[in-house]
Amino acid sequence: MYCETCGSGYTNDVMDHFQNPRNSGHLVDADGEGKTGDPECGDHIVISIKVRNQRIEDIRFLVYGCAAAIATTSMTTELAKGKTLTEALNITDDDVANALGGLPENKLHCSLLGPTALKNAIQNYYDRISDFKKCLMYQD
Amino acid sequence: MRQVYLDYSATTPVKKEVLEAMLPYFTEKFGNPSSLYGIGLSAKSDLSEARAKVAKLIGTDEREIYFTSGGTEADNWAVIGTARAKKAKGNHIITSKIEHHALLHTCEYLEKEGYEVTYLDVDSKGFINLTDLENAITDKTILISIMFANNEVGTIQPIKEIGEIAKKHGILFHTDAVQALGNVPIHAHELGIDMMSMSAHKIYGPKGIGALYIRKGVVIPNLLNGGAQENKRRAGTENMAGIMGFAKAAELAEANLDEHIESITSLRNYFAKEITSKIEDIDINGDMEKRLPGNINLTFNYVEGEALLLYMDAKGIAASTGSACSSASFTPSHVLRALGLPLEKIYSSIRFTVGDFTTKDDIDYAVEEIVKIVEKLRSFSAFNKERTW
Amino acid sequence: MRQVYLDYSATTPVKKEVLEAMLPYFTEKFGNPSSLYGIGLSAKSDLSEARAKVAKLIGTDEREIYFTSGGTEADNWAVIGTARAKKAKGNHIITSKIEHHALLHTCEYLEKEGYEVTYLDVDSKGFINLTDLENAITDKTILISIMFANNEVGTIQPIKEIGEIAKKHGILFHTDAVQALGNVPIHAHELGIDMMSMSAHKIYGPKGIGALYIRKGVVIPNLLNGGAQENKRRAGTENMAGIMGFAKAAELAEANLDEHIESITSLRNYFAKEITSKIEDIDINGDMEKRLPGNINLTFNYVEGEALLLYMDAKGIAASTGSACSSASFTPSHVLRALGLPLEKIYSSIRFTVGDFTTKDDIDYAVEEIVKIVEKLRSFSAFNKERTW
Ligand SMILES: Cc1ncc(COP(=O)(O)O)c(C=O)c1O
Ligand SMILES: Cc1ncc(COP(=O)(O)O)c(C=O)c1O
Ligand code: FES
Ligand code: FES
Repeated sequence: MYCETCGSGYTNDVMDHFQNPRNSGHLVDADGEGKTGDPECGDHIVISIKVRNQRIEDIRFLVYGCAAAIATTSMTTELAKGKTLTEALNITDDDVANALGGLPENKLHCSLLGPTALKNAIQNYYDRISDFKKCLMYQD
Repeated sequence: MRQVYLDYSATTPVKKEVLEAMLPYFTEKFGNPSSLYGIGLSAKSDLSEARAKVAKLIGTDEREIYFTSGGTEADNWAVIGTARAKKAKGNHIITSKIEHHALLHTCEYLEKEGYEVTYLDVDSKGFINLTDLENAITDKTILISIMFANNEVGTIQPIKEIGEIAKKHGILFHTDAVQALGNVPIHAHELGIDMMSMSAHKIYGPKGIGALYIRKGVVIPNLLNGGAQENKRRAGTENMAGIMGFAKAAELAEANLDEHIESITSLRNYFAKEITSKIEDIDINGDMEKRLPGNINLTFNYVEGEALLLYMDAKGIAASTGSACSSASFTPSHVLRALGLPLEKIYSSIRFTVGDFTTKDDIDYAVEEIVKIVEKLRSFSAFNKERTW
Repeated sequence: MRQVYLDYSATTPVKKEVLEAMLPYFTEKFGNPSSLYGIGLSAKSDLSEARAKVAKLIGTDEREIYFTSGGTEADNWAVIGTARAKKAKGNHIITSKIEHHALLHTCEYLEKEGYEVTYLDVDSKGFINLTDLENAITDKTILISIMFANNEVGTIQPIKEIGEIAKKHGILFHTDAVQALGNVPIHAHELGIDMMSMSAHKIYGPKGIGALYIRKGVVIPNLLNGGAQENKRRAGTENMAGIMGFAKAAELAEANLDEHIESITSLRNYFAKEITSKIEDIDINGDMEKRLPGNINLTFNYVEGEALLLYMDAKGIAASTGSACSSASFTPSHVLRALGLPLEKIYSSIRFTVGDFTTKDDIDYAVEEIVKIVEKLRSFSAFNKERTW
């Protein structure tokens, strides 16, 4: 299905992650939640994370998007799971695309969705703990 | 794996009888119809019979049929030809926002040359408004080009009324009937159509052959210049096998039109009923009365179309997000946009078209699989009834 | 009755292997290559392989091949496209007096719009003069279009030299290679060709499919507007069966080019030798060295060509007075006129072309019958050596 010449079609890894997405769903007791969307193609993503000792202990995603959006987000969660927050923040769109063996030219932008939502989720985690700290300080 | 093809609007397989009608023209009967010897002359007379069969399907004279390389060439020829022919009269063309790209991009090409084009709005079902049409006419208007039936939502326009308006104002009327041909009764003369585009591969004929009907008396310059073929109006050695295939397909379509419409309509309605009763939150786009018999266009809310198509493909089910030629480009359908659908609904919409080889079993299999797929995709969708953006 | 086809320049029968390569695309593999599901995607990758095969025959990159509905469309596209693209630079086109009508009538069409066209003379063998060509160039010249090999007299032009002149002056160079393809080694890049027209039905492929080679970097607007096919440069659902047939024909031509040229040349020479030795007062038109291998063009003095053709047809022998597309119009060949033949010789001239299915036996039969026919016609001709007009 994937054409080396023009880069059209999807690799087997993309198709695998698309058809068997890893870590799909939503964590109801998440420590952080991040969203992102691409207004051009209408794709949207929500990533929720559970954090223990500065590590991503659990991660889930929801997606409204094309095959590439589903596969790249699935791969993002695989790459992020078990990583420290700093390591997770360093995951790039290229990392995701490479881990899937490449993406068609017109689908490269999809690989940005996962890392962006992940960053937003980590940011949200930090926002929450600083709020929590603020809250504790206030009580002091 | 089971294969269920539900994309007859994109293209159709060639019917057995059609292929049989074509085969001799590749080998024994390979003569050039312009040649003066035996196999040339017999090709020439076969060509004239073929023309008569296509003419019969649309109720015209055979001398009004000009074979082209397909619907796209017919659209380009009608619009560019009229633009050149009527230059002295005016530079204004009226069309609609939901035409095929073959029409829209031809209009855009002419706009760059200084022609002015009015793209009529359509209502939420896809119909143009006849008062809008009449209001858009100026004394510079040289052409009204409104498609007979839309390729994405199947809406059938009020062609007869448009023909009357065109006639009243002395303006040429072209219609792209690529999707309507063989699916709707068409009598071009009675409907007041001056030019009409057709394509064989939508009616179980081969790809790469079509025709433009040009009413007697309408004069437009050639799009393809060269030899004296097609009564000197369309040059190029005739695609004899393609033409014979088109003619056979037209003959079959004409002979079985009523049954075809009846059986296709009932299959389509069965599919629509089944799928909307088994999956909640589906919208039907377009009109259910004035609609192409095989077409249904559905919005699967909260599920993205491309993902849905690929999951369906993995189960052997073929359908598409819109017109085939733009499906690879991921631009949201200009047709659904014109119907007023918001982006997220456009991206969740799929066109299904049933055809002569579709069975009730096919539909049952497709519905069963689609139910499971939609369930799965919705289980991890970023959207649902409660969770909107 | 025995059938001897000696008009391979008009059109060729489709070879068995070619037809076999086409057949699946009418039925099982009928998918639209723009579709995203299985049968669409596999059509897309087959399309890319087909493109590569055509590219290989002419020594170009596959991305430089754009499929069209035939040689006529390719000619129209190259000339009209260049005219539109280079409007700002100039309005002058150089071509020759012996081009195919697809080229000449396209030029005439542009002349009506205000373009200026120089039609170069040719010498008595049909060659253009390179000094004439260079002298004709002005700073308004935007295109040189000279056919690779002529369809009536077979003369092969000095393409490489023309390419060099075009390059030196920064002018685009198009060549109509419809007759040369598969009959002459062609390396478009090395020959400095910017655009080249091809047609499948002259090389044992189907009618209604051809291609325009457009060198990378050359930009001309589309002739057919619409869908995103052919890298957005030629709209219309791809004629998949036709394309696969063209590709197979190109593959066969490429693999057997040397043998084909050798065997066809020797058959043609045998025919020429036999007929000129058995019938007196025959002239050979064109050049015997730089000539299409299968072509011979003969003037049967004192005998009218159409009568000769019809007598031949009655014996199952097919040949023609000139290009097929004008043979029905009885206008004297513009090519023979350009070579300087007087009218009475033009009306007495016949083109014979042998091809891959011609046998020595066919030639013997044809010669035997033609000898009798010419004898008979001359016996009551108004003209002879003594009795001229
Ligand atoms: C409405 C409409 N017009 C024109 C075309 C173009 O026809 P073709 O593919 O024969 O060029 C199509 C289908 O592709 C169509 O659906
Ligand atoms: C030299 C030449 N150019 C162009 C054409 C036109 O090609 P087609 O018949 O494929 O349109 C022909 C033959 O018909 C030809 O011999
Ligand atoms: S070159 Fe790969 S599918 Fe087109
Ligand atoms: S198409 Fe835009 S995210 Fe996939």
